[in-house]
Amino acid sequence: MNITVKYFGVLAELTQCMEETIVFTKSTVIELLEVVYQKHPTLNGKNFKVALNNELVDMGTIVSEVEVALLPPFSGG
Amino acid sequence: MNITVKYFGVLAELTQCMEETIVFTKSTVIELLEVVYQKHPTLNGKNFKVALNNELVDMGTIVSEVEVALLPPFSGG
Amino acid sequence: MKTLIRMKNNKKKSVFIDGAISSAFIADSIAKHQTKTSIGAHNIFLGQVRADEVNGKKVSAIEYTTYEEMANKKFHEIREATFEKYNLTCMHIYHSIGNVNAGEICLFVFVSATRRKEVFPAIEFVVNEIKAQVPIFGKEVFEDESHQWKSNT
Amino acid sequence: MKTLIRMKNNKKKSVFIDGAISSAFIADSIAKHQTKTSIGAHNIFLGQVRADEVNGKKVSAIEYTTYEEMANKKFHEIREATFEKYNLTCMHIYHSIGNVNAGEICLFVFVSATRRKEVFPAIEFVVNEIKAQVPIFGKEVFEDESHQWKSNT
Repeated sequence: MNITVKYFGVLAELTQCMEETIVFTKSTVIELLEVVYQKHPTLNGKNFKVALNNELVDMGTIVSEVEVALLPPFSGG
Repeated sequence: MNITVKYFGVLAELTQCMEETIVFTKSTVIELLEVVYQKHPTLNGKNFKVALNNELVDMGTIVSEVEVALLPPFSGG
Repeated sequence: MKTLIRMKNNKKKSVFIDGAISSAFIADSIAKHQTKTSIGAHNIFLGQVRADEVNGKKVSAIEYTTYEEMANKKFHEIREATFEKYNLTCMHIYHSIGNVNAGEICLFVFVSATRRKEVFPAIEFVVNEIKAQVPIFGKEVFEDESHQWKSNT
Repeated sequence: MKTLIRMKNNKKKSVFIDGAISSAFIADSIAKHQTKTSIGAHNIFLGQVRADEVNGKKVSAIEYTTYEEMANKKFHEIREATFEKYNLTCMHIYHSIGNVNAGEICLFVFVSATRRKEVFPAIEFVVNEIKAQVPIFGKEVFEDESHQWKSNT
């Protein structure tokens, strides 16, 4: 399926991309991230969390949403 | 000695007086209050504290200051 | 106006303000801190006069009086104790004297620090100390002009 | 302006404000509460951008971005949780998006209650939840236009 991957903060800076479509044939978040790392080696070793449907999820979660957000450490306030 | 007694809040209302001079020949706060109660029977049973030199004092304290303040419960803020 | 004159004469800032504390005064106080760029967090407490109902009568205003000399001493002690306990950049206290209508502001406490952790316990400490230590007396005036004396609990 | 348009379209208040939060905006928010005469205590937290020095360079501004959809959901959850935990009359949260210069205000949290005891723990809870839960990202821009990414600790 087609996944829209969104990058925020330092991640958008590193990938020079705020949003892109990735064709994804596997199932879990970690498998999606493997594709992402291959496209954007600069993300390797960076600290971030993944949100599906506006909630943080862990690496083993099945990618059921078409929109996935990669979120660096929060720094509001 | 001549003591200036100051009344605040409800006490000023009850005595109809904000400040008066009392000729005082004894020594402690409780002895001063006996004179005050005699002048102002309406103060009997009222809840208040006494300040000398801007500090609360207890009944046995020697009246060393010429200004004594009678303070009802605080209600600032 | 009395406040301004008092400030000039004493060469120190007065805590007392005649009547209600306006939102414009609060805004001005906030704006003055924008040059202090080591500050990361402000906390402001505002006391507002409630239109409490007592035996079917509504409070329309509180009239505040004070034993000013002792009050100023106590405010000074509270200031010192707060700076001793908490790592603050600055602190301001203003309290109304005279008439403050229901819905208007009678107490304005403002603390600022580099980090937010300092401001939360500091503001609570200052407000509680003011209520407990400072000889200020509030007369609650009802709509029918009768009144009762307020007491902090 | 963007904020106003968004408010009208969505028929609900937005948390996000473009650029710094002005003291006039804060004053206006305070003044609007004077008709709510069951309120006795307000507590306001303001986050201000610090001109921190890092390796001899000074922060001149923070540029905030957000994942707005998730942020709005999290703000809503924080609101619900706060009203659940504390007996508040009302609560407002505003956070800057875009550029905020050092000394300017980027976060404005406003809680009000009948009694003061409620507002102190409530304001701390809200501020800490915002910092921990809401996807907002601050880029600290230095005077020489280099930058670093901020991280809440």
